Amino acid sequence: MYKKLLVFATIFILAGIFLKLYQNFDGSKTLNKTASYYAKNGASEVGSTNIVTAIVVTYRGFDTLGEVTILFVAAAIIGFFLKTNAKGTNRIRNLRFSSEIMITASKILMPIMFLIGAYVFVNGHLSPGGGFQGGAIIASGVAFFLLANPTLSVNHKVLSVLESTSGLIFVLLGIAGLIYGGGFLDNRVLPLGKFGTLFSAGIIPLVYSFIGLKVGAELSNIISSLQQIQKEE
Amino acid sequence: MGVFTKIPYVLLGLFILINYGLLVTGIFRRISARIGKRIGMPVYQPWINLVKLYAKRSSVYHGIMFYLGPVFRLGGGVGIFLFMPLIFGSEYFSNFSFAGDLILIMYFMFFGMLGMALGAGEGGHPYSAIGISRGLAQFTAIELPLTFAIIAIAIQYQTLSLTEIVAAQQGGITHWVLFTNPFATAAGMLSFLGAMGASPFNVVRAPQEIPIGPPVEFNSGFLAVLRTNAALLHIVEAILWMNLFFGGATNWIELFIKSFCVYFFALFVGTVFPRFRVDQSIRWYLKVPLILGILAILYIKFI
Amino acid sequence: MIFNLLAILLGISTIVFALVAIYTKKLIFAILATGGVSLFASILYLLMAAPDVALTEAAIGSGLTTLIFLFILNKIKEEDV
Amino acid sequence: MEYIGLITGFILVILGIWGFLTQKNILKMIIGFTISDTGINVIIVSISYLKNRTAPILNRPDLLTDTVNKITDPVPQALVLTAIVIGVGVTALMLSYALRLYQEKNTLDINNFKDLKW
Amino acid sequence: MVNPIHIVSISLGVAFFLGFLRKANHNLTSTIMLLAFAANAFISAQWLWAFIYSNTEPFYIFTAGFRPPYSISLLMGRNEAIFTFLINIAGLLSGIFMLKTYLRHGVYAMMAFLGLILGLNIIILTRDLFNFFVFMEVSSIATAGMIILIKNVKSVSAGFKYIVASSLISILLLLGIVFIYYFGGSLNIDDMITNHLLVSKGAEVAVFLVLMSILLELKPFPANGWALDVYEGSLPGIGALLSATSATAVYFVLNKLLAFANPYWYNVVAVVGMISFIGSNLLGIKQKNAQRLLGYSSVGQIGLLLVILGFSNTLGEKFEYIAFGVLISHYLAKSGLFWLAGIVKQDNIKNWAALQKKPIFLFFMGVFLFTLAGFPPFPSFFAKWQLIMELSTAGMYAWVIGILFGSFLEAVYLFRWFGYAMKGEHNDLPMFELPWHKILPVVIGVLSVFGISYISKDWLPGGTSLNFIPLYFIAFMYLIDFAPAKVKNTIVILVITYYSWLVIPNYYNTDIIRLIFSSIFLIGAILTLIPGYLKKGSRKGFYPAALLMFSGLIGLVESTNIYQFFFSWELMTIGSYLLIIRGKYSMPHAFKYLLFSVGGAYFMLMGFGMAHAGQASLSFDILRTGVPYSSIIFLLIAIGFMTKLASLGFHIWLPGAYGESEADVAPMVSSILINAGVFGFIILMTHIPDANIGYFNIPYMLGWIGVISALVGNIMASLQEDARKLVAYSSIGVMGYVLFGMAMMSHLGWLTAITYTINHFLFKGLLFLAIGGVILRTKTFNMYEMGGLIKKMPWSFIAVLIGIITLAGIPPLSGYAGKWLFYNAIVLKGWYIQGAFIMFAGIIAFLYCFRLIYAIFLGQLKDEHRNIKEASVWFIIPQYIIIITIMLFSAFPQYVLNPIGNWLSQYFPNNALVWNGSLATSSLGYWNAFNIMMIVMGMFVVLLLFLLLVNRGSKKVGQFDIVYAAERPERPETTHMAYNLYAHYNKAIGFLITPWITKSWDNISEWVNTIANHTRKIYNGNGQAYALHILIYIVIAYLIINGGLF
Repeated sequence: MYKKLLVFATIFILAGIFLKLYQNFDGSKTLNKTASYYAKNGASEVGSTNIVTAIVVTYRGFDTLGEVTILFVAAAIIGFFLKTNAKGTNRIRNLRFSSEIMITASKILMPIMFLIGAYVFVNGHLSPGGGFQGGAIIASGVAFFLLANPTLSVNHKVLSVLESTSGLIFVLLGIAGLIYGGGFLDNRVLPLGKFGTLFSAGIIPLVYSFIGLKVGAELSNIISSLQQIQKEE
Repeated sequence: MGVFTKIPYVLLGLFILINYGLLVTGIFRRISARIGKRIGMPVYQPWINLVKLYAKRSSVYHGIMFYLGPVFRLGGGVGIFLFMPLIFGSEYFSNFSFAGDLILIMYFMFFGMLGMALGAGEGGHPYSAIGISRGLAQFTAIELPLTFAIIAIAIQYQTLSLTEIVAAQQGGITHWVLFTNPFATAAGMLSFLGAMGASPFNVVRAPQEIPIGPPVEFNSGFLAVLRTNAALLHIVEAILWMNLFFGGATNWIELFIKSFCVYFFALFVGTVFPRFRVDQSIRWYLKVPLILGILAILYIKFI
Repeated sequence: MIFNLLAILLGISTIVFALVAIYTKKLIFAILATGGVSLFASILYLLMAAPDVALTEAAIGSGLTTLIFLFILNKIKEEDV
Repeated sequence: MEYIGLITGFILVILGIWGFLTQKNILKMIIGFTISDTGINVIIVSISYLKNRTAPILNRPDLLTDTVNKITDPVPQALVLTAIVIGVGVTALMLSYALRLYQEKNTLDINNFKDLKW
Repeated sequence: MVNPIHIVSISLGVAFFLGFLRKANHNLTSTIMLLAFAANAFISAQWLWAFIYSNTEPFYIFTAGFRPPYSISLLMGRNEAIFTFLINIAGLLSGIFMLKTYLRHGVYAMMAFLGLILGLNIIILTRDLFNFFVFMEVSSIATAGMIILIKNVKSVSAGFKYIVASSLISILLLLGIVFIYYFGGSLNIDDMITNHLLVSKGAEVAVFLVLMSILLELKPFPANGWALDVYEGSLPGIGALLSATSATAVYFVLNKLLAFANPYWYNVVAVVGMISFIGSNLLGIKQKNAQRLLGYSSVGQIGLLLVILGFSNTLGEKFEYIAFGVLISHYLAKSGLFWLAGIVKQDNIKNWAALQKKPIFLFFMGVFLFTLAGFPPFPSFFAKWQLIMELSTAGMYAWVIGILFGSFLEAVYLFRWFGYAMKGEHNDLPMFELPWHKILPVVIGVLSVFGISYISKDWLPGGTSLNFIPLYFIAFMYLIDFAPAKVKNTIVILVITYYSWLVIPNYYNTDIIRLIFSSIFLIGAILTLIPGYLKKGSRKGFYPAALLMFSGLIGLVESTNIYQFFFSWELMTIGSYLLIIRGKYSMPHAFKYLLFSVGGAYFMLMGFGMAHAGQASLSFDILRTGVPYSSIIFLLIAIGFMTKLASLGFHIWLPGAYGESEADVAPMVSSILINAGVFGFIILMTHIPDANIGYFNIPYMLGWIGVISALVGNIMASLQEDARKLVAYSSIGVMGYVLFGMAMMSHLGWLTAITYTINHFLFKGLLFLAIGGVILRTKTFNMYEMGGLIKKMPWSFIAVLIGIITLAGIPPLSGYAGKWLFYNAIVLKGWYIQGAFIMFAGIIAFLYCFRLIYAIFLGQLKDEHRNIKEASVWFIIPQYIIIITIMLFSAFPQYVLNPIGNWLSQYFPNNALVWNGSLATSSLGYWNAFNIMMIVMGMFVVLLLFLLLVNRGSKKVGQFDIVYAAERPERPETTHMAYNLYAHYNKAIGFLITPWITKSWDNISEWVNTIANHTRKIYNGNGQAYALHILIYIVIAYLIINGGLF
């Protein structure tokens, strides 16, 4: 009982700290220094309509690189972590076949999901969304497919090759930025093109699509490895 | 007078003292017998023993250290004699007192005891070790009050050389340490009992304690040396105490009388008190005489 | 004005769903409640003029996290049967 | 509007940490963690909101001129994007840990995993 | 020069490339991974080289081609180059170390490992706050992955606790970063620092959150349960990686971020560090598991680093040097020890005795432990010295005490562990196999420790003045350690003679004291090394240890300033510890010895620090009375020397250390080592003549301590059964004399003390050598089991006889000179009561002298010793050289005492000793050594001749031809009474010497252990509880910093 009290007291003081933060928050009226810079010459320098994508891919492209490494490392760890545990009980589980609706719905929805995913990460620099969101949609598509027919399984080899190639290309694009453009991951390798069109804002679409592929492959990798162990047992 | 020219006088002094020692031992034994209502042996008995012993020859010994035992013992006695002035003021009978001083003499007292211990240890006799450990332990306790007394005197007269101490005590009885620092004399006299091996503290050589004491091991020639030393050591210690506490002697007669009185102080105390065990004597010495010694020093320091 | 009202409503429902997620006994309801929390959050983002974030939150936050949770739950429920 | 977002965000974080610390079941702990993660994201987005301004996507021509006082702050939104994905990565890892822990001792109670102590 | 960004592209490119080779054989993939690490290491090495040698200015990397506040910038400065180099090298070496695990686990594990090293590299390089957060997440996820390389419930639960804790921390970190962005307007660190963006009240809390989460990432003491479980649960290789790299990287980030926080954060960091340093070291004492112990030690070291960081502005430009010294030794030693743990594969620290199967690994472990504990010649020694000096100049004495107390606690558990490893029971422990990829990193670690200590030694102001020649020779001796003992012994003796020929003469006319002590140390060394010829085989490890001790000792004499003095003092401690621990049962005693020496050394260091405060120079004359607190300084340094002098209260290590060490080590350690304390006291007292705290005077107290230790030492000696313990206790007694003499602060007092030191050196060496020879022959050291050996070992008997005569101070020999001087000094000084007690102690000295010679040599010969040979000739030769010196010193003391007198008169002018010829007269009495000797010898010879003459024909009596108490003895045991010889003494004053001091020291250690035991209960193993600890830590810190909630 006293443990709960202790936790409550600590949380109460933590709330006090947050309250202090909250009180000093006065809802700024204008954009601060960095944001106004992005607003003013984001479009001209990077040429992408969606400024958030501009920040994510070029201005703070290094973060996205870190981001990709996180997912990559997480997928690697989960892959090696769950794959090699031979300890689990290995009796074959009676697979409950998914209902009729699931199978037909998956046949119809699957292509649309992939299409939406591709659309999202291809013109990430135009409309909201980008590599991560597109990848997530593709991954949920794959998951939906796996749920629909549990006996089939996704070929791990293809997925990891896809993942590695897109990762490598992303790094190469970064180095290209270093050689041609201003610095590592600079998008002025390709011409900025006309503002608002598909082929504009330098290499952002390329970068984002490869990130999308990579994230999609990774997440489906994770899901399938989770799915996998179910099947093995 | 050079060192070598002094030797004959020193030997002469030694001869006189040995005879005087034998005489006094004889008288000592006779008086204690008389106290015990016995006639006692004739006064010249020690001479006879000595002559007999020196005539005999022992056909057996226990190794070189066995020899060194009596040698060290007598060396201790003679050592004290050599570095102590007999007659104050006389050029001839102040022996080698100029070379060493009071501390050297104190060490020679222990020198004999340690030598005897080594000798007896080497002797085949198992019980000699018991005797030695008792003797050493007891003697260390005896030496403590003496040290306090000597330091008190050293402070009083700001010197460690015996001749100067005696010089400071000249001129009438009131100058003796007996009066100037009674506590020191008391501590000194109590430790004199122990140093003499007189009755309350003679468990070490008492024949009843150990069926066969060192005298049996050391027979004939060895015993002769030991006997001469016994005689010499006691009288020399008496003279030393005399020099320290009772104003030394300016001529031979004064020397004989005073040393006789100091000597017999031990006799009277001895015959009255029973014999102490060693740990009792150690504990006793660490009580009364120790306090007296400390008082002696404090007495000097603050008065 | 209408947006503030809607936002307050959304805020309260997210908090309610969060409480449900923490205190329900059944794990399945907890996971669905978490999905709900992240769904309401993504709608809140829309109100706060952040479409990118809303899409991500919807796709990843509510979609994938809940999916992984369900897989794991399925795996664990499988074990103790 | 942003005040509402901020409050909800803070309350979500507090609830998440409370759930995290009081629930015995490991999965409930992870749920607590996810909730506080979502809470953080709400806070970050509510910081970027400026009163009656549109999203930072310049699809309409009128936004191109003097965009400084027309769009909300795009930077926190970029940060949130990364934060969400990090949240997913960490949650996936925690869940696989939970699974392995479950396979080891067939229980999900955190108090059973006390082998390493002192 | 390669653009540092390529560290990123290489590691990421290789990680992704490995994705293709999932199925390829693992040898190929692991080599590729190692190549990637090598490339990274090369890049950072290249930059490091450029910065150090062609001092290029820092290189800014702008990602995405835009100016920093609007894009992420990385900086490759000198510090960054050092840190990235350390991290990449650690990555490479751990990769090599864990090659087998990676081969087994395949590509995924390698990707995670690459991710971890990449994350750490960028954490150091990045100048952007959010980027730091992202790559902090990368490294924490990768670490979580690394922990479970070893598949058992412990590692998985440890991993879970880790991920729980780091996710809680990252939540708060993210919150802090976002609000810093809100208040500050930009995420770039340089931008924040240059134009002080964070001024408003709210930013205060945001900065608090960020810095607090980074501090928590560094595992501060009460809130680091999760970290300790990780160290214990994971593979040793991973433990090395974590302690060496991730802690270092986050430490560097904290250093970066503190720049933009306001100044009071430096104190917060220092307080957190100090609590962590002392707390984790205290708890380390109770650790039984090796890896968990290393975890506690690494948390402690990070705590120390935090303290240094906290004081970076008080330390000024020395900060970099100190931080680097401590960091590099932590980095190398910790990874080395973890790798050793990986090789030995033993959990319980007691089973590390398995290392004895391969002594070279014991050497490695020793090097790493001594580096950690801050002993010379390793970098941490220089760093710790400079730290204490700077802190005491700044007057931060409380902090100095804290640091010293913490490092003492650390020394406790480190060297207990070393003791187990050196001396534990090892033949039933499994032999550990030694694949090449496990040995290589350890070897590189050791070499780099020596390399860096070579480089870092001359960065310090006084550093260049240290003479390292003896150390190079010791290294050489270690190289030829396989050679037979006889060859090595000759080499060592020749070198020492050459060195003494080099050193001693130039003291001849200048400084008599240094002449005496240098001759004692060097000639004493030669004498005690001679018995070494007796040993067969190659006697591994003896000669380097002996040389270490002797170089330390002679270094003391040669030192001109306190820095050299302390350097050689610590060298001597290592050497003597390694010598003492060689004895069969000497482990607990050597451990006690080391603890006392380390404790004493830290007292001395504190004293030197306080003396040095405020003065620029390091020379001895800063120890003047004019300096403030001069009496406290005197007390501290005096305690330091008293631990070496084994005066009462600090003596409990001596009987065991001298008793249990090897036969020829005992004289070396006892007669020579103990004089170091005396030399120290001489230097101390000549510089600070008088010191009194409050109303009582310290030298007066020292006098009383000297008296009591003399009394107790002698009484204890006379009641010992073991010969070596007897002689050891007598050392305490004699040193009590010396201390008393020194404390008198008078001409004669010092003259006595120095004569006693010389005498002690002579007769202690003599006695220990003789007893060593006897014990080697009789194979027992209990005196009552010996007896009557005079018949078989006459030479040893004569040596011991002369030894005890000198010791007891009996007239003809030089001992008497000491005694005579003593009486004069006492009477002149006026300390009568103490004087009398000291004389009583002197008289008791007779007791144990007699016991020693009687029980061993006199009395009856035992049956088993019937055909025993004389002690080996190698023991006899040095004894007789010493005897000749004693004879010379007794006959002509004036050649030694006169020059000492002249030297002394510059300090104590009045009532010196007046010499003419051989007659010395003081104001009290006179003493003519030569005459006394002649007279006594003459008398002696006359009497001996007479007796020999009288009994010329007598026959020697057989052992059993005697009769006593009417029976004939058959068994020798019955006739040799040597057991409990002074029983009545025990009865009379036994109560005085019951060993209550040893009991009180045991109580202290008992009390410390119980505290450690209770406090470590807070780590109850529950992951949730650990998360709660983190939150409580943050909350309390907030309350303290903010002073209440609002």
